[in-house]
Amino acid sequence: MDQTVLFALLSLGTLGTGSAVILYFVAQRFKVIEDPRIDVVNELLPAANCGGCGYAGCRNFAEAIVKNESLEGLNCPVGGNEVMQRIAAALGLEAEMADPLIAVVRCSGSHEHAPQKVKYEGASSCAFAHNLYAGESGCPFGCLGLGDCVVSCDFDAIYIDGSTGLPVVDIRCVACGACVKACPRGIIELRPKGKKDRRIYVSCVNEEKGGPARKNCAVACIGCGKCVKVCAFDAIRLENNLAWIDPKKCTLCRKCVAECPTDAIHELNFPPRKPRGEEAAAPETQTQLS
Amino acid sequence: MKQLTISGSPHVHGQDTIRGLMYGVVLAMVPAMLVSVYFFGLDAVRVMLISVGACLLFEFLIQKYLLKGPVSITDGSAVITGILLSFNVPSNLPWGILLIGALVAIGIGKMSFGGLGRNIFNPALVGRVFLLISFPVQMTTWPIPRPIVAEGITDAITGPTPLGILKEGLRKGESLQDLSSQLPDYLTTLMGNHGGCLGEVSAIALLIGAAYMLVRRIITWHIPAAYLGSVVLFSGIFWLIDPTYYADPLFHLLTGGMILGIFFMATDYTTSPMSPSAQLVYGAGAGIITMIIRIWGAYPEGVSFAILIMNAVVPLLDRGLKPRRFGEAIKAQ
Amino acid sequence: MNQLGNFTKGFLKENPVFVMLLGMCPTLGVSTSAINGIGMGLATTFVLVGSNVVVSLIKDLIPDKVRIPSYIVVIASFVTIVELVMQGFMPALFAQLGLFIPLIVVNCIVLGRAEAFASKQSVGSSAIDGLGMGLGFAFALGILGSVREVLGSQSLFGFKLLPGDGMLVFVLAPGAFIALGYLIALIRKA
Amino acid sequence: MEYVIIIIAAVFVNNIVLAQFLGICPFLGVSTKVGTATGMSMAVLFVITLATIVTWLVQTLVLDPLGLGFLQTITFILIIAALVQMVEIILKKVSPSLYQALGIFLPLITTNCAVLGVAILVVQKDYNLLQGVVFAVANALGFGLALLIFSGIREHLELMDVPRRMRGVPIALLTAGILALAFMGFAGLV
Amino acid sequence: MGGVHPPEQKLTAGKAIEVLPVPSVLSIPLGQALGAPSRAVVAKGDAVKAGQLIARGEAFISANIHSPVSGKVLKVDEVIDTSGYRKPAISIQTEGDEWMDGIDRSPELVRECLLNQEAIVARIKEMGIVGLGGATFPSHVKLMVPGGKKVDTLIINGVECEPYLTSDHRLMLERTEEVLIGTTILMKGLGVSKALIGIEGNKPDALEALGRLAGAYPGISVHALKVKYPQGGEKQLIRALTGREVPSGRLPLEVGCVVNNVGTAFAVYEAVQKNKPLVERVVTVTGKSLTRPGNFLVRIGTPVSALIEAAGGVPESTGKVINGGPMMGKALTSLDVPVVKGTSGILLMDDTSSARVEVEPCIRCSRCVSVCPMGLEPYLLALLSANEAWDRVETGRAMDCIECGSCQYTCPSGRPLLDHLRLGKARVGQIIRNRRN
Amino acid sequence: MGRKESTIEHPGVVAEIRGNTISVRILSVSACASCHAKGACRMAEMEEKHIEVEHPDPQSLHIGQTVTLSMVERSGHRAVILAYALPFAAMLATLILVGTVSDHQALAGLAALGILVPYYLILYLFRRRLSRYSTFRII
Amino acid sequence: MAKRESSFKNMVITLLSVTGIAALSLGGVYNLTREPIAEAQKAKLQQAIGEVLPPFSELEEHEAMPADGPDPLVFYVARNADSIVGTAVRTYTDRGFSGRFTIMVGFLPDGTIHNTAVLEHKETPGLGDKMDIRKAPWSEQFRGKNPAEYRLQVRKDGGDVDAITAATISSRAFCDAVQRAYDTQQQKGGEKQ
Ligand SMILES: Cc1cc2nc3c(=O)[nH]c(=O)nc-3n(C[C@H](O)[C@H](O)[C@H](O)COP(=O)(O)O)c2cc1C
Ligand SMILES: Cc1cc2nc3c(=O)[nH]c(=O)nc-3n(C[C@H](O)[C@H](O)[C@H](O)COP(=O)(O)O)c2cc1C
Ligand SMILES: Cc1cc2nc3c(=O)[nH]c(=O)nc-3n(C[C@H](O)[C@H](O)[C@H](O)COP(=O)(O)O)c2cc1C
Ligand SMILES: Cc1cc2nc3c(=O)[nH]c(=O)nc-3n(C[C@H](O)[C@H](O)[C@H](O)CO)c2cc1C
Ligand code: SF4
Ligand code: SF4
Ligand code: SF4
Ligand code: SF4
Ligand code: FES
Repeated sequence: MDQTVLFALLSLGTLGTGSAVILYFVAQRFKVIEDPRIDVVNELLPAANCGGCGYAGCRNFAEAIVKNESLEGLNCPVGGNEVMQRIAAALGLEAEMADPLIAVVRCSGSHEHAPQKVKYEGASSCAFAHNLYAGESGCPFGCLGLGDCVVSCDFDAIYIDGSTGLPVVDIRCVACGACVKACPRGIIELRPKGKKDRRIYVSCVNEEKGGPARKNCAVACIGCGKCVKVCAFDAIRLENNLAWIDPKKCTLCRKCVAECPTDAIHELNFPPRKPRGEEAAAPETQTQLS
Repeated sequence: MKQLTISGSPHVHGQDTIRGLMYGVVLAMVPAMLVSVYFFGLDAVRVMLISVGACLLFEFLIQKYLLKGPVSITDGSAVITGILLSFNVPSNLPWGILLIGALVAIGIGKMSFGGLGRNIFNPALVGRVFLLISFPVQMTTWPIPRPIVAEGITDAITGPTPLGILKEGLRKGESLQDLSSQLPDYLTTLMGNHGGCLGEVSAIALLIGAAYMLVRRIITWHIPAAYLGSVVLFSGIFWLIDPTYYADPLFHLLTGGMILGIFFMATDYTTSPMSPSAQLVYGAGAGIITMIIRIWGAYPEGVSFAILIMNAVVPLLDRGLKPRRFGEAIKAQ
Repeated sequence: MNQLGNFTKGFLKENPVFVMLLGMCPTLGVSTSAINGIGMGLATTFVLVGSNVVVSLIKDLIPDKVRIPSYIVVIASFVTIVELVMQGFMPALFAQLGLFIPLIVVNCIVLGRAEAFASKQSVGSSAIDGLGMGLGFAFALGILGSVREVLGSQSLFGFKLLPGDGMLVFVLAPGAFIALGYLIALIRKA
Repeated sequence: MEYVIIIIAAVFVNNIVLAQFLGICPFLGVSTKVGTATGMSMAVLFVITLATIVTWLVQTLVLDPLGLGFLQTITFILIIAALVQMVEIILKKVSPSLYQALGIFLPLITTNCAVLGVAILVVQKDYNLLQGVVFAVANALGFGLALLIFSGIREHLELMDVPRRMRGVPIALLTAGILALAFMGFAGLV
Repeated sequence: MGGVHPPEQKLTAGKAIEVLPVPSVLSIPLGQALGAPSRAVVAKGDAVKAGQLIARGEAFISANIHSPVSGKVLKVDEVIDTSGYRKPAISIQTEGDEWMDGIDRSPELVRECLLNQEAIVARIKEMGIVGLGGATFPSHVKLMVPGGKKVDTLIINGVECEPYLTSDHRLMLERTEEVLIGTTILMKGLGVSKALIGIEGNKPDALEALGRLAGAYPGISVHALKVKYPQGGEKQLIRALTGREVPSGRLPLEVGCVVNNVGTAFAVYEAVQKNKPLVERVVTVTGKSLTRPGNFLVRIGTPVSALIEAAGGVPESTGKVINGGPMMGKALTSLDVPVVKGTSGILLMDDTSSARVEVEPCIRCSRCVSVCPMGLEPYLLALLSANEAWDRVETGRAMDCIECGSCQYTCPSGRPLLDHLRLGKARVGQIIRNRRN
Repeated sequence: MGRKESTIEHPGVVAEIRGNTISVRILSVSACASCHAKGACRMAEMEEKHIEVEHPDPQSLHIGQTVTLSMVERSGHRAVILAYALPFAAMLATLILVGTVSDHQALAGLAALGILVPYYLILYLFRRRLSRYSTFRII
Repeated sequence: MAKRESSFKNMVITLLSVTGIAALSLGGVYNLTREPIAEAQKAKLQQAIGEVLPPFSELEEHEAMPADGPDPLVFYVARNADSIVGTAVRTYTDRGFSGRFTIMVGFLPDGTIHNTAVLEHKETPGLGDKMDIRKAPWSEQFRGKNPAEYRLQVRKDGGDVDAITAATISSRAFCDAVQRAYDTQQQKGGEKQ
């Protein structure tokens, strides 16, 4: 054998053994191999890093899923059931089916219904305006229209409608909840999307008594309680002069909508109403009930 | 009574506006512009027009078509960049190169960072240094000033800048005394009748503008004073050590765009620090780096590089040298 | 993923330089001209393919805890081979690429591929993966090199496109950063 | 004087990051927090110095006498990898609390191309040990300087509305480019 | 350090204090003083006399409220406050002008104070005196120096550095002796022998008037101060007069000072010497287009609209009505809101003069840094606040900001710096409170 | 009011609870791994470390919970000085000293490496003192 | 096949064998490339000498210290039969823009410069590197000049050499190197040492 090769063999061999010894001790203690399933799960996640799942980012969520060994209570709102199912399949777990949610803006104090009384100038920030004053219409609960929610949305799913001055949520919404956190007035709520996107909700968060509420806004909930009475499913709760419809109980029968004297209850994506008296027999209602 | 307006306090606003300040700077540069036209003739006008026009145009195009945001070319900042860029090039620079300079200044130096107020580096200097390194020949061929009144407009002859003469001479091993015959005297450098960029020739015109900016409080004294002071100190020490090899402080101050740099470029708001103490350090640092480059570096003048380097340190200075906080000096009794 | 996909993803979708931002040092350091860039890219490709193949061959023989050092040895061997061969047969290019040839060892693309791909896949797909990634790297370096060459010296692959000197900055260090910055901005999905 | 020249050259004129393109990954990766950047620079200073001494000794005491110069790459990389790990083990043994504090404060120090590159350069330049160490220290300082300046800039830019496409790596590269441009002013200092 | 100099606009400096007629209905908010709201001790339908206690301040930092008029309690309910939110308040229908017994309403001077220290503090507390310099901090609390602290100086704040406002100025001119006697009482209440009265150099008449009489009051000296805003800020004033700097996050007590407004001194005089609770105050009603701007002695609870009526009615061009001065005052959403103890002025501004300038990017001109009297970096804090980097807002000492508005006033880019800072302060305050718990 | 100091934060997972001492697992990643491509480039540069933290209310935590550790930045700097800066200085000093005295380069190099042994030994002797400095909090 | 367990023995064995195999194969490759590498290095020198001198048949090599430099110059005396065709001098300068560069200068027996070639340099690409004939024709001006009457200085310094634009420093250094070669050649270049 060539001398050079011999030397090479010797010195590299020594070195190799040396590093083996060092690495043995290193490995003994703290070398970790990240659970490869984290990568798998991470790949399946939508990489929106929006935090809607309650974790700092998609990867943290993936870690949590793998560590948890169960999908209970874990949900990626962006990917929805589809993604959760795929993750479940990949990990051999059961996915919980979550009702898809969507952000709902509970204020109808448009320029028309709640006329502007004062003009605001200053930082374009609802949070600041909320600390400063009651709002341009005078309603201390209503939307300030400066779009903190819009800024917070990573999905461009919410925008301010110029004609009403109110935010509108569109179908891109993945229910990440960022806007809910951003709104200083707690106007936005995540509610089930509903079958065929049909939803009924009280579009107001004003807790004032009827009089004052009405004074600032024509379509405020005045806490009269008529809807509570008319609801056959005990789905409506009245607290602090404000009605709230529990989506778990609501059957979308739409009785309350008609009953509300201020039109504060909104229905979305329903077919036009049939003449009065027939609605109890409407086929949609039937399917909803079953 | 109309609708009431509501907003947080304060409910009144001072006189200063961006436009007011920016056009104030432009006004302060007018004397130097006039002198440059006097010395370099129509060429100076050509260079200034192309430079300012190109800066405005590129800013407009980028804001409108690339960033698709509001267009704010009227705020005056691009005009300043344009004028300063033209002040930093020789008057015979081909227009193509000038366009590249403007594109680099505005496109790379300013808009890539998001535009006014967000850039780290002085845009005009980014453009200038980019050109200097890219086109060393064209950027260092200096026409000799020939007052239009005296000669009319002819093809200019070229010649070196005072600092160029100095650096070359010293490299050849000549002493300052040998060189003094070639170097312009102080009066000439003060008035501007020597080779150089448009804006580095006449110290007096620049000083008039600087005084105007100081009086109108467009700029504060901190950066210029520290810059000036450190240059004088640094060059003074070396001059005292060996006056045959090191030029005197006044020579350094009056040549190589030092005045332009000190008062118009080191003071750029966006790229200079915020607190007075940080401004002093910034100015002093720029002065020292300028002198290091001038004395030991390859380039005869170092103002542009020094300011750019200090620009990079500004975030650290801002972070480390805070304004004196109320209640900090005197500990609780 | 099919073999073709394995091969092509390195070019744009998972381009190691433009998209994954790996191996920045050689990318910036040797892309002064198109030829240098491609030369470096090919050298890296050789190391990638070679080490990927060997790693996937021996993957089951290696205990987990010495995986990394073993891979390093394998990779370093291939690098040394490239070094010796280039020195012998392409001395001019070797002189140009200089320090960056031995530094292929620490190029994250190489170790990353060995670790993330070859240690799990078959020999064939590892080779193809290595080839794809390597060529993607070469492709990126070639593009950056071309841009810098065209802007910096108004030539491409050594052929003068226009008389004159071009913008020297692009031959020098600052131009490398600036050109790469804009290329990445251009290619990334905004 | 000789050492002064080595230091000025390595820190300013041929800055390891801005002119030689070594250690770009950590430069782009860690440099968003000033505190971390200073810590990181210190750690790199130590590791580079240590690695330079060891590799120099190996080169002059083992490789050169045995005519094994061609094994440089492979031995250096193994040595450096092992050294970095060893420092960690020792620290952990010596003072767990120190080790824990570092764990939170700093990213891991790795065998990146800066460490390997400096070790190889020292040999290439035929430096004796003292020169080599001075060179290594100067380069580490240059690395630290670049990292520090850059972390400040990045921290600042994070609050700015940088255009979407330019955010992150592109603007970082661009800034590095302009910084390199500015540093060219030091050309000819040595 | 820092400061700006906005145009002074003291239109009403020469207008003597007029007594405003008592309105027929008043509403008196329960949360007038800094600290916890007071609790109503009257109910709907009760008859009250002027000066009668109608709400008691029960918390440590809280103040009593007395009826400013005689009449009947209409309701104890909510009214819209200055910001448009509803706050609890007592509404009273005026009937006659019958005062509680023991209240001396004659203009006669009572120089000698016979009460001892505790009695003075107790009287001030009972009479519901709060600081009239703007913060409405219950005055008796300031006089109760906690053990271990040593106060050696009382400072009387006659700076009135806000443009437009002149109520303190008039008070110093027209009730000079009363202010001085009030000061002596405060000194006694605090147990100090030294009082410094600080007045900006732009009020030479007040300086002269007080200076002339002060000689008769041992320990009191009057000082002219440089004209700049916010010279009247407590910490700035203490430094200007004593050279001491209140450390960040601490009270003036820390440097042995207590600061009171001249109006407070006057109210203390009336409370201690005349047994009169704080039921009226001097309010400047001003604005460039007002026909009859002036200084009025107003009962607390009077609607702002009545006040403006007395000054000539709301001009057509009015765009903003401000409770306070242009630098620190609060814009009103409605003119139905009542005057409260802290109302020092009502300022009507045109659309044009109060409109915010167009917001442009910060050009880092550093003007805001150089004018900030607290040595903060408003541009940075505002930026951090907009980026929701609350921890850095906190380490940047946003909580030191006195909300003087100098930064926003001076910013050439028209940036809403103080808006962002206020938000930052609110959030950081919350975070700090959470951390404490 | 305690003034807030700059802190460093790091996510971790509760691994063990022993009385009031919580052991938190953190993943330390390499410098380059903070770039977003770590998925593609994951070499050995990831390590798990265990950090011991005192917690007043261990009941509120459970094993596997994600927590954030926070440490005052200053103790990070101090750790860097002890772990890296001082040994570096010792190394350099020895090298120069031995190098100039003996004029034997290899010897100087070996001595410089050798000085690390006593240095770390000293550090070891002081480990109890040192542990006082680095304090972590769970937030 | 199952992964091997990470026992100490296994690890040592694995690493030993991996490094062993690596060493063997590298040694092999090294032996294979040793020749070509040496060839390549020699070829470069040969080529340079060929470029700067007229055709020759024999070459003889010796070193000489210059009067004003720290390191020796290398002289390659070329002969055809017995007559000296010329001498190639491997010379250097430390006054380059980026430090030392080495060039080869070929002198005819009468001292006339036949040609020059750049061996190694670190001058700036695009500026200083124009002294390399492969980059620019600048160095052609030296051909056929005899430093006895041709002043090896740039025009700026009063010589006869046109400097490379914007690279006067490199040009000056180039002249310095050529001058050193000429001087040394004149003094002791002819004879062997
Ligand atoms: C919680 C709190 C406690 C205070 N305690 C005292 C005190 O004990 N003594 C005192 O002189 N002032 C005290 N102050 C009042 C302040 O020093 C200051 O006078 C008040 O906040 C109004 O100041 P301004 O009008 O400058 O904002 C206290 C203030 C606050 C908010
Ligand atoms: C920016 C600023 C400006 C102020 N200007 C005045 C002023 O001009 N006159 C005044 O009496 N109080 C002024 N104050 C309030 C004082 O800080 C302090 O609270 C007051 O003098 C304390 O006295 P009081 O408790 O009797 O109100 C100002 C406060 C701030 C924050
Ligand atoms: C980045 C950079 C690289 C340079 N490279 C060279 C070079 O390779 N050769 C050189 O002579 N000068 C070089 N220079 C120096 C300048 O071009 C110098 O001004 C010039 O050599 C002297 O001016 P002149 O040749 O125009 O008379 C360089 C300067 C810089 C900034
Ligand atoms: C006092 C002052 C100095 C300025 N100096 C420069 C300058 O040197 N270069 C430049 O491009 N713009 C300058 N500007 C304009 C503007 O601030 C600059 O382009 C910003 O850096 C753009 O963000 C200056 C503006 C002012 C007010
Ligand atoms: S609208 Fe709200 S909930 Fe929907 S995606 Fe946007 S931020 Fe998330
Ligand atoms: S819904 Fe809330 S956050 Fe959105 S604009 Fe209205 S007030 Fe602002
Ligand atoms: S930051 Fe606060 S204290 Fe400073 S100037 Fe602005 S408002 Fe005044
Ligand atoms: S005054 Fe305005 S523009 Fe100037 S630094 Fe402050 S915030 Fe920026
Ligand atoms: S490639 Fe150089 S540090 Fe990563």
